[in-house]
Amino acid sequence: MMSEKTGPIIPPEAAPLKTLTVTMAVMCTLACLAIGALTLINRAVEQWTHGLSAEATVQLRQVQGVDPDAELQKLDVVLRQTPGIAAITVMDRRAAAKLLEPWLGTGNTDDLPIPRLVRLTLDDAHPPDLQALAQRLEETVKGASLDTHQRWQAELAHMARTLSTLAYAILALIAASAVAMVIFATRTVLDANRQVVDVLHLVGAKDGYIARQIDRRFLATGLYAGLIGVGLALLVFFFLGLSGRVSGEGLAAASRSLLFAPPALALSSYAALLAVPVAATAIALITSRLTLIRMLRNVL
Amino acid sequence: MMSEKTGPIIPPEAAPLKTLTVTMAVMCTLACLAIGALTLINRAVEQWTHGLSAEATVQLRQVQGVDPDAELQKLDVVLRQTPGIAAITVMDRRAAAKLLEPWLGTGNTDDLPIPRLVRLTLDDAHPPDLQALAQRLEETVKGASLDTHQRWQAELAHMARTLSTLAYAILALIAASAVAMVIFATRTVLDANRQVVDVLHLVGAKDGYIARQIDRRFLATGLYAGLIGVGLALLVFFFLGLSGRVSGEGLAAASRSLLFAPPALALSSYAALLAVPVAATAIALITSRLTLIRMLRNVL
Amino acid sequence: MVRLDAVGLRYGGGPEILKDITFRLDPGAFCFLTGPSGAGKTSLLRLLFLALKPTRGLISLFGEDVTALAQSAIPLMRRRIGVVFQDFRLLDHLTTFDNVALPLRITGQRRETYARDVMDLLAWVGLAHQAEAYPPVLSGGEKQRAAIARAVISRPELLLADEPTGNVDPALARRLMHLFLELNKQGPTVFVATHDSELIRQTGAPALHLEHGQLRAA
Amino acid sequence: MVRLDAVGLRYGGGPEILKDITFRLDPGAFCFLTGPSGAGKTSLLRLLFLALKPTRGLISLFGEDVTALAQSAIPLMRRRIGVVFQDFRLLDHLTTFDNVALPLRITGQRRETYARDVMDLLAWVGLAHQAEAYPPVLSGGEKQRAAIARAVISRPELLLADEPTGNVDPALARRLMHLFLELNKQGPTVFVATHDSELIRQTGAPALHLEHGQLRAA
Ligand SMILES: Nc1ncnc2c1ncn2[C@@H]1O[C@H](COP(=O)(O)OP(=O)(O)OP(=O)(O)O)[C@@H](O)[C@H]1O
Ligand SMILES: Nc1ncnc2c1ncn2[C@@H]1O[C@H](COP(=O)(O)OP(=O)(O)OP(=O)(O)O)[C@@H](O)[C@H]1O
Ligand SMILES: [Mg+2]
Ligand SMILES: [Mg+2]
Repeated sequence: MMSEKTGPIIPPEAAPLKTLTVTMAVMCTLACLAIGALTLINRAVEQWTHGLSAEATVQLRQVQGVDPDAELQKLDVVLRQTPGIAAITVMDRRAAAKLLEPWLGTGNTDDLPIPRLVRLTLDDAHPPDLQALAQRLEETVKGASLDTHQRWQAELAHMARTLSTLAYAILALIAASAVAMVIFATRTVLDANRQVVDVLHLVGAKDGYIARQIDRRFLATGLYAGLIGVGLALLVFFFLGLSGRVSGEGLAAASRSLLFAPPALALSSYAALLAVPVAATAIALITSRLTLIRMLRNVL
Repeated sequence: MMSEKTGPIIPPEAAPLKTLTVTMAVMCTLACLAIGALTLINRAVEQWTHGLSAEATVQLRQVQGVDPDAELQKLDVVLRQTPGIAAITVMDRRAAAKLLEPWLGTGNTDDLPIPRLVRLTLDDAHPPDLQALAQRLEETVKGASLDTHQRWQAELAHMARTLSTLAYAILALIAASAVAMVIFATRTVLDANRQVVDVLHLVGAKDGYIARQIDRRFLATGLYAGLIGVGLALLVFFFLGLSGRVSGEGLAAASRSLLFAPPALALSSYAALLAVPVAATAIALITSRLTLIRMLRNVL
Repeated sequence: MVRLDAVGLRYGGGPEILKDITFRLDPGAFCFLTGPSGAGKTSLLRLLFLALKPTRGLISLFGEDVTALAQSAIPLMRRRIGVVFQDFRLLDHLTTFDNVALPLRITGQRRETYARDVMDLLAWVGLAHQAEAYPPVLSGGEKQRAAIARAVISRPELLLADEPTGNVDPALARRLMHLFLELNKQGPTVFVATHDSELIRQTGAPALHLEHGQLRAA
Repeated sequence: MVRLDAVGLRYGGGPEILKDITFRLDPGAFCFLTGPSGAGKTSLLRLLFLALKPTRGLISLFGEDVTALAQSAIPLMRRRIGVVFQDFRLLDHLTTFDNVALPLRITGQRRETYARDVMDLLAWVGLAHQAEAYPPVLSGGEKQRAAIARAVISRPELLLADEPTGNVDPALARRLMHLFLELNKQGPTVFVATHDSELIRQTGAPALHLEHGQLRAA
């Protein structure tokens, strides 16, 4: 007739912990979204700045009364003499015209004096002195100008910095409010069980023993909340990935690239996401334990 | 010696309510950010689509052996004959060249055969049959093509829809989790005060009386949380507004435009933000009252 | 006033605690209830203040059938009954004064109208100096006296007391019983569960004995 | 065993509840404590189980000065003392069995090692059939017996009991007092606060009387 199980020392019905689980799960979802955004921003910035700083473009406008092919020859000579340029690619008319398409339409562009574009691949280790090169080109080749993408780079860097700051601020806000919530929840649990704690003290239980009975729950809460949060965030990325057209750009493509990146990249982004439940568990456990020890010591 | 104040019938120390206040304040901040984003998106979409659908552009490429000015004359005649066009603006060479600047550089463009652009302002009420116009232009004017911006419009609309959906989804998520949190918090408060509620019942208090003692607190909680949330969100917008360059585009400018819009616009966006504390208060009050009434009825 | 007819009670699927209880209390009666620990005295009182529904049988209070009472009528019926709980059931966050005043306060009365009465009653039970103290700092006997004061403050028509003198010394117990008798003379019916046979003897009121679920005159 | 020397106690800024209390209990003693309600009996017992520090004076337990005890040594000292609280202090979410077993459980003992002892003790206090019941469904007397069982389960060297028979009938009270006497014969010192002068008379043990903050032999 007698049950063989002993009951838990702290009552199991823990509504404050349910509230905490829901809240922390939502927080974790948002943290994951912020981390996803950060990953995308960092990855994009890396690609852009790498691509941009490793490249420059020379533009050769047609000047009335000057033979473009002769100028192109001169340009070629100058570039080959410049140290630090790894490769020189002369874009053909079609490629150049394609870049102008938004402005000129897709019609026949044969009869237009499209400027010639020469793409320079720079030697990463020993980049050339671009300013000197620009001056030299201006002096020697008619209609040539060097575009180092530096303005673009500055713009992009500024935008990326703003977005990263925002993402980090959101992460900090979330972490801080998680700590606050765990403190409040610990207090609530302790207040709700003040009588139980009193009795445990009076029959000779040590503070550490009582704290262990309680913060076990917070460990579970943090872990659950974190896992639910990651799951929800992955769902969000997945549906965002579905929502756009398959070949599309922007949010949808970005979400897809997060989910289905090449193994090395995927590993790092999934690791970043899995840091969320780990952090949630750690925050829940450490915060509640510190709060408990401090509060229990204040009771005689 | 005797104090003249009667104590509150439900104990005032309400840790679950503090947790709820913090949580709901964070939720409200996020809701305000989402609403801000929605406002910006809607306003931008309105401007774009209004601007785009009220406009079309005719592009007149230079064709070898054809006098561009004569073709421009022909174009003008055709356009004037078409009903539904409110105004015709021929962009001068400089304006057209400016649009091509990213490609051609800022140098001397006099010697380039820049295509001529003619901007059409359409009659909103009776728009012209753009398809027929396009065909007619192709037949009569050499090198002319009509750009109705329709592809752009579709792209923009799609992006805006995705973003709006995301924002609404976030708002729904926030509202749903707020309801869940209020329910849990109400249960916690009721559980923590089960003995008090029992005694009140036993001395003859009615359910409504008991519920009023409790949900008063939730009203205050919802209101505080909402106001804190709006305040935090305004701070975020303010700092975002500061972060960008004064003449810059993007996030910073957008935040500034939210904060310092012309009176009519500002009114609507501030009203949308103030809906947040109202909604938070309503959610807190109604949810807790319904939960209370249901739970109190289940106690004999 | 109080009429029980073949009342039976079991908790959940357990044994029948009360079997075929039939008795009546006339208006103005004063009656004790005795019986060994666990006999069901508290359960019987719980039936009378509507904290419990009988498994079978009929209970009527003030001439009304309790089992047929609408949910919304229960609070009003409870206001006509004063109860001293065996475990006191004071609210820890209210002062002794506020605890005693609770039955008046929940009917919407204002402090000014009842402050005098409450203080007089506290003085009678010897708690005037503890009016502003909170229950956790009261001694066991002081809590019990506060619980008694709360039960009688609203001048109920029926007063139920469950072991109201278990935590006070014999002299104080007699004093409290005197309060009940005084009150009883002014009209209310009084029904007191107690283990204290000495007190029953001194009071000289009739007693019912509850054992094995059956009630008989002691 | 227990030695108090010129102990005084006041709560906060209130009056002095205990004044110059000086007494000792020898190992193996059995002693009652009486006094009117609010005299300070519970306060005195609280001093003895370290729930309260005296305002002045010296308390020593088992030969150790309690006021000089390190915070971390308090739990170990408390495990040598069994207490029956006036208000029981059972944990509502644990069964009677688990409540009684609590002092053993918090020392890390496993259920197998104590299950027999606990059931035997529950049978002695007449609660074997309620082993799986939770305190909220116990009668007042059953709770009191569970509280007594919890106080004695760990065979404490000092047993403090605060009004341990206020909720049981006289026959059961004698039976419980018999348990205390049995236990006392095996070594422990027993100190019982009670209002029941009949019980003191029957037991024939010495009694101390507390009134106006002063202790004297009754
Ligand atoms: N809510 C409940 N659920 C199940 N059993 C209950 C409940 N309340 C009481 N009991 C059981 O019913 C029996 C009678 O309890 P009750 O409290 O009426 O006894 P009592 O006569 O008041 O005893 P005492 O003198 O010890 O207070 C006891 O065995 C008790 O365990
Ligand atoms: N924590 C506290 N703070 C302030 N005053 C207290 C506190 N605990 C008890 N008192 C007061 O100290 C006095 C003695 O209380 P105590 O509980 O020791 O009395 P007692 O002798 O056990 O009485 P009883 O027989 O009624 O249980 C009472 O007046 C009580 O109000
Ligand atoms: Mg009882
Ligand atoms: Mg006491």
